[in-house]
Amino acid sequence: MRYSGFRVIKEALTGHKGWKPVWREPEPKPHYDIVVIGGGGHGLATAHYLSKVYGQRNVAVVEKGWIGGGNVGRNTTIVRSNYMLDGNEPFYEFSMKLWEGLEQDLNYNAMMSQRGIINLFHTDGQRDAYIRRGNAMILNGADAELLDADQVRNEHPYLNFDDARFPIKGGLVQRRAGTARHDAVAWGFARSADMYGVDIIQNCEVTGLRIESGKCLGVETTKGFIGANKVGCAVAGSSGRVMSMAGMRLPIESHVLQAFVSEGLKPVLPSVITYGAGHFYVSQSDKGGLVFGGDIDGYNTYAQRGNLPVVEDVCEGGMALMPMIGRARLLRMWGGVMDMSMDGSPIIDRTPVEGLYFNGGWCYGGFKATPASGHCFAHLLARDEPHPVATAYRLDRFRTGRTIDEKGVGNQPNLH
Amino acid sequence: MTQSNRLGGGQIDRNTSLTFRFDNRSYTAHPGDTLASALLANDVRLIGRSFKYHRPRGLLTAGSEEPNGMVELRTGARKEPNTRATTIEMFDGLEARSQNRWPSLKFDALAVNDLFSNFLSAGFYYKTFMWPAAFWEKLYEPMIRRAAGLGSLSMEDDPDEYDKGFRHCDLLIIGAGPAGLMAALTAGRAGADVILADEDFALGGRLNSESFAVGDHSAPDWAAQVVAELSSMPNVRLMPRTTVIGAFDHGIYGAVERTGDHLPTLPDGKPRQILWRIYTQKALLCAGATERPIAFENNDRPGIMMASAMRTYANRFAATPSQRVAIFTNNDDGHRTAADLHTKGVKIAAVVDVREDAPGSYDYEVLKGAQVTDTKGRLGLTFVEVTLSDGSSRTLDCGALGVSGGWNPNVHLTCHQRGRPVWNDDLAAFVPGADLPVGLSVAGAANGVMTTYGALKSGAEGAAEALERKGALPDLPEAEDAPVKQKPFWYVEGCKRAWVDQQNDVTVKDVKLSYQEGFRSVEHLKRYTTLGMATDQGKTSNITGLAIMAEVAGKSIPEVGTTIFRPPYTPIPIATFAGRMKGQEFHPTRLTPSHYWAKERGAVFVEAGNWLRAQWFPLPGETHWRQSVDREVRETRASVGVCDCTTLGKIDVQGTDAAEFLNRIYANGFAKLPVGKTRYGLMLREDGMVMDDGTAARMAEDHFVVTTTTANAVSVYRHMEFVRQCLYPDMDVQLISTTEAWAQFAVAGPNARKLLQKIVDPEFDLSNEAFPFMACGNITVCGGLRARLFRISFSGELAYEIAVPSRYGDALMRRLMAEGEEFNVVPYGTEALGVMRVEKGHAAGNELNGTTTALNLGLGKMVSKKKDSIGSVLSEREALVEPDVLRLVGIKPVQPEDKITAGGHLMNADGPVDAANDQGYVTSAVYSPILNSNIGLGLVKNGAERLGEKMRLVSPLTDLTVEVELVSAHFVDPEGERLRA
Amino acid sequence: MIINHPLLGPRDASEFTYLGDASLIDRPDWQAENASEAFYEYGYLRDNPAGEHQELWYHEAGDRSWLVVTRNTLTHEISKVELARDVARARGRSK
Amino acid sequence: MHDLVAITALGGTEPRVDTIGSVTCTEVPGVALASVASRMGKEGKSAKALAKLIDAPAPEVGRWAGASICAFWAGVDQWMLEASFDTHEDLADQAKKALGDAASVTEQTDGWTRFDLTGTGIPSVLELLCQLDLRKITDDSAARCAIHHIGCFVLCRTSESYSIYGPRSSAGSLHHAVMTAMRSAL
Repeated sequence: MRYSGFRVIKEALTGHKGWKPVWREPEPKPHYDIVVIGGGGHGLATAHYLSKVYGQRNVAVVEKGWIGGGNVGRNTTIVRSNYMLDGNEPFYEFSMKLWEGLEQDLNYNAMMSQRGIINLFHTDGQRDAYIRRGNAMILNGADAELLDADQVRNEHPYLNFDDARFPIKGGLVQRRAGTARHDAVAWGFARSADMYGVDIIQNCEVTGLRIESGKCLGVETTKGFIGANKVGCAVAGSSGRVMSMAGMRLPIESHVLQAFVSEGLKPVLPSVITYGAGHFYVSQSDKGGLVFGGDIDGYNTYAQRGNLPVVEDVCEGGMALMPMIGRARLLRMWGGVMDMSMDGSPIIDRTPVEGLYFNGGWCYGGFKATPASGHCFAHLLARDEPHPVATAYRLDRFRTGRTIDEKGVGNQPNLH
Repeated sequence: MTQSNRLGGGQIDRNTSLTFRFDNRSYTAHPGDTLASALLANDVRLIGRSFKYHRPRGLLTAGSEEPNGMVELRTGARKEPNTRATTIEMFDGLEARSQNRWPSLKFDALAVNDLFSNFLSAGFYYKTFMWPAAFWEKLYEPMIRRAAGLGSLSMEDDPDEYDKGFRHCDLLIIGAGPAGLMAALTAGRAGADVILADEDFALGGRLNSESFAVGDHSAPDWAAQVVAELSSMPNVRLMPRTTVIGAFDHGIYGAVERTGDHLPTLPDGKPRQILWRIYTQKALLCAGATERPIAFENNDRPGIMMASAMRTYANRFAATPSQRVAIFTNNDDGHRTAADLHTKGVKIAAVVDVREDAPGSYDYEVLKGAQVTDTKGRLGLTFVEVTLSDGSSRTLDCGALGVSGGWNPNVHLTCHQRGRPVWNDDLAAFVPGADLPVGLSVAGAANGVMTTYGALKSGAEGAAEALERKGALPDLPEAEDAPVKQKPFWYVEGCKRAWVDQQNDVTVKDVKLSYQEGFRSVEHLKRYTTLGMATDQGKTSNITGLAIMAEVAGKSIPEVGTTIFRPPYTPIPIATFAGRMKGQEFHPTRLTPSHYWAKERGAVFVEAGNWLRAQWFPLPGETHWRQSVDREVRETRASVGVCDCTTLGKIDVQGTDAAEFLNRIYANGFAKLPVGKTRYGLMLREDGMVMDDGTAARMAEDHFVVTTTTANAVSVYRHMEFVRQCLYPDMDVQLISTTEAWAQFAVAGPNARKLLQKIVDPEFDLSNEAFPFMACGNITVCGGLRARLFRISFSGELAYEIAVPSRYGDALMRRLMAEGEEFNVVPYGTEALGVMRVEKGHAAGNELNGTTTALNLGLGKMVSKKKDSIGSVLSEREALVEPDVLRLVGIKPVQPEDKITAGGHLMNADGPVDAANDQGYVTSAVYSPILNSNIGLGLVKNGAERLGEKMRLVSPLTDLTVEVELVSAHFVDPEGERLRA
Repeated sequence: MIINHPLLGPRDASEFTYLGDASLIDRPDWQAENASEAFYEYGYLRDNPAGEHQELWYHEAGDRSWLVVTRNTLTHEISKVELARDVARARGRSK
Repeated sequence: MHDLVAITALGGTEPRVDTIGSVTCTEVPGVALASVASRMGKEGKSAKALAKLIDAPAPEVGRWAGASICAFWAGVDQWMLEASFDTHEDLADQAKKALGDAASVTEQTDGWTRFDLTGTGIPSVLELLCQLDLRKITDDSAARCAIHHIGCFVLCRTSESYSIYGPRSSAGSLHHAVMTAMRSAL
């Protein structure tokens, strides 16, 4: 069913009787060409691109709960391509371009809002690093602007310029960055994939990988065995759990990232803002809530909840940066389990098991990568070779030393 | 204006009158009122507008679960949007305004949305606004955003203070209703350390709202008497106005005490709120229950409220929404409201009870087996339409309707660690499940014990069990113990625009549409319709939504599931979580020993981590920082300069294995360093990247003083402790940080020795022979003050670092300045320091960026392969030793006046400028007043082999392209003759 | 969270700094034949279990002890806290 | 004798004294400090020597002991010594003499600044500053904790007298934190 303004009006006038379910509720078939484990943003995007771009229609997505229930449904919805390193920037810029055409591609309004992002800096060293990054962005075809303190003040007069412990010296801006309606992204990809015939199977938990003679033959699930020529794993925070079924240890730890939303407020923030002297980033949603977050809690966990010290740390950063939000109330806090990799960058690669492919290590930056991750994973699954913008995301880069470490903190996942 | 809806009795102080303003009209109230009760007493029913359709809204409840009655409280920088009128304790001069309406509450232009509601059904925005593509950003989205949100922020900095605090107790009791009071009494009398917290300003919970007796007292009097006894116990801490917001791991509870919200103005130095972290052995949740509504057509008009709220307003606050009210109920508790209001003299139009077997009344009409099917009244209820059991219709004139759909236990905190509530058929409600946060138990209505006597009993038992105390419980007073009689009833058949979530405008129809479109998981329902996502987090709506979903799905409610609850229990100001850590107090400020002196000299300071360091020292007449910095560099190199370098980390390493320990943590060797000598040390992370650099001075055979960079002092110390305790637990080595203990100054320049000789006591020979480059030792200065001297140089000049106990740092700096006058001594700041280190080609923070190896920095030979050291093995991975890895080089513009930029990228002299042809980047750039040129350091592919090559430095971000030449990084004194002089 | 420090008793986890899996104690022999592979695995691969996890915490705002905490990553329940130095010795580390 | 004039951690020549309500906060610069860490395998010997030096058994975990020279527990087999600056400016040297090769001794005098709180109601101030379980504090307690992100030691001398040690460079921030808590609580 195609969505349009006309359709909305027609349904409104006829009592909304014509709306159909956005996806089917199929039972699994015994065998598919490709089974994607994980009905989150990346898994559903993979299904969409597999079917729409790579012509793979005999595909299933298996999800242990309800689709979109993982990190795609519990993030701060930021979309940006302001990366610095060769391995990353082409990929994220590719993702940005997919975001820019996503609504038309999906026939679903994911409310991509290119409100811009500003990363503030407070020291000369940070400025130098942002110049390097901004230049890398431009050299890769993305957009970037450097603002000095006065220009920042002009655009964001409510920031703390007069009583700041760490004065704002400027900011790196990407105007094309912004936010998207996170749930709608999952639903849009799911709806599209479903229309192309992909079976989206909810409440179907993978309990094992059937591997014989070094080849993956399919997945054991709570709904029985499902055979597959190829199995792609896109389960974010659960990467360790699923890949251990193939006997693999990963360069990944699972950590919780908390996020927060305030009560709805009339518009106050024009863009996404990232504090450079504390753990705080924020944007305002279409509904008016301030959506904000900070650092991960820092300890290995699979529990989708965090603790008070990080809540306080984030709010301290917020108050230090923009004390005008003090009387806005924090409405809800939640946590998502992040697949924190050893260099802060993701992995999209084959595995030592034939027919088993891995997509993970997104850390807390998976949302913005959703379209490109799906596209590149689909490419890998369909063609058995990496997509040109994802060639650096190899599993063996830790062994060879070709790590992609934007923050320069090394092999300690909770520092990325 | 008179309080025309004020009743008799209640717990308000009628002897005192308070004045308040709502939407610029003045009213009166009494202490003990909330804003909500005062508005009702003054016959104000219309208080706000809903989120989406801008429907007129009044009060639904009398508590913190309120979805509708929200206002902007106070004015100016203290304006608080979205404040529930039901929780605002009245004070004199209170000022509040309605929100989400324009131009006025009564005439709201966006109420037009209500007319188009058919087009604005659940999720409609996902299906449209996509054409033409550009219109979304430019037209649709800005429109949506402008309409969104409820209240508005002042945009001014919050002027109030907030505190954080920490309390410990044996038993935290959450909620001071009948269960909580009885629990506190039980635990308090048993001698346990108890905290009793309640969100209300009056302890007593529901007891304050009821007319029945507890023991020989009225319910409120009984509560007051218990509170008095508890107040007298030193082991019991009462915390009224305190909301326990979350149950966190291991018995830690977050609680917010509103210490100042009920005051017209805060006393000096007092906080508005305190965020308490309460550490508990055990906790008992006595949070009571929340009455739930019934959905029927147009059930959202001002004047329609929960029956229990109506009772609270009448009994506790002596206020009624109208002099003529009706009740719509599915249970006996609704009748209690009717009886209480009748007693208070309010006319009961009728009690509409869905049950055929409803109890009757001699005082007013009870319509059994009847349902409310519609309501009328644009800005406030005027009458309700009722369908009687025989199918006929009837109209009831009334200004208010009390609705009672049964009670939901307040299980929220039991779910904060992902525990799931379980369905109880008798109550037709979710009650706490078995999987509770460790140490938490539940009593009273929160645990599904719905009678007053039951609550008292379960409170007493709950406390005793939590404390594992056996023996007799306190005597329980006699109290109401009527069984729950209700018929589950969620919504009136056939209703469409019947509100489920009143704030977010989610109707029965929306829930059904969600199901129709396949959003059938509870989470999908919530996200698709926004049910339960408003500021009340669905306290009065979630269960109704579930019930409707269950019905259309043909499942039972527990089969459909439940949404889980997340902290905080009620919304909490962001400022409260921040406490004092804002403004200048965001992080502690560390001052150097010469700070006060530098301030006198007019130094400009810069943040270096938490330190404030002098950045440069402007002289009169210098108008640009470069003038000061250039002068500091020139004069230091010409004669002598002094710089406070106390901020460098200093770690005392002692023990018989100290040298071997340093061998492990540094890539280069230390075992053979003689006593009295200092060595540069390169520290790697285990992944082979450079972690830090510094010096280690061997003060004795078993004693080293190690320095770290300012930025890494803390992480290097932690790393060294890791190596000591976790990797080499049997090494005899002891570590202690001494960064703060010593004021340390760099004295650099050709006259450095001469200057020092004037203050170092004469028995210490500073000659080049006696105290050569890299020497170190304990000395005395100025006539016997103990000091340390290190002959090390960051600037490339003849230089020393001298350290004295910190308290004398200020005096020593002044002395150096005085004694140095004859050499024109100059103090220099971090900028000049940075210029000189670039001139000398020393890698620093910009080069030690965590992605550089020793090889990258030109220090590859320092990584000893003859010993085990952290990072040595992984530093040899294939990609880290390839021929074209980045190498540190010097960068000079071909035209000396050309600017160069740190962060600029380096491209070959010819060929395309793009990412694929990137050759490296500039890490540091300064102006060298010695070379009269801009210079820089950079990392360039195979750079060591490319010295002399011309390249293009490009910085499209700052619109710069410069022709540069790669040169040796050692711009000044490459042979090191000066520092050995 | 609360970490029950073996010497100091229960302390708020916010006083501690987290490092990671306690396998970081088991630093390979730099002279072993497969040293580079062993260091790669030591440095980069993790069990990352959903369940009991032995992990290293440092009492930064306390006595500067490194601790090995056995904690369930699903429930956060802590079942054991030991001084890392004792664990290291028990695992055969010395000088 | 040298002729350099010391300043206090708060930058004055005289210590700062503030009284709010029932509590007085006094800056105490007249303290000499030295840390003592037992050498490997000499833990018993160093504890004994320490006991002799302070004329009391070496303090257990979380305690302090002594009189003219006090020691408080700082870590595993580690203590901090405190004594009057006027009489023990060379405290580290004295300690080294007493402990010999049984322990490593480090001069710490100016690593720290000390504020003494005296009066009634101190716990209501401290509960706004640190996470310590104040119910369990006795007059021989010494505990490390964080106050407004500053690593500190809190020593209880009597129920109406506490000492707070914080890093010298952060003296201003620590003093500000104590003052705001006193104004808030008292």
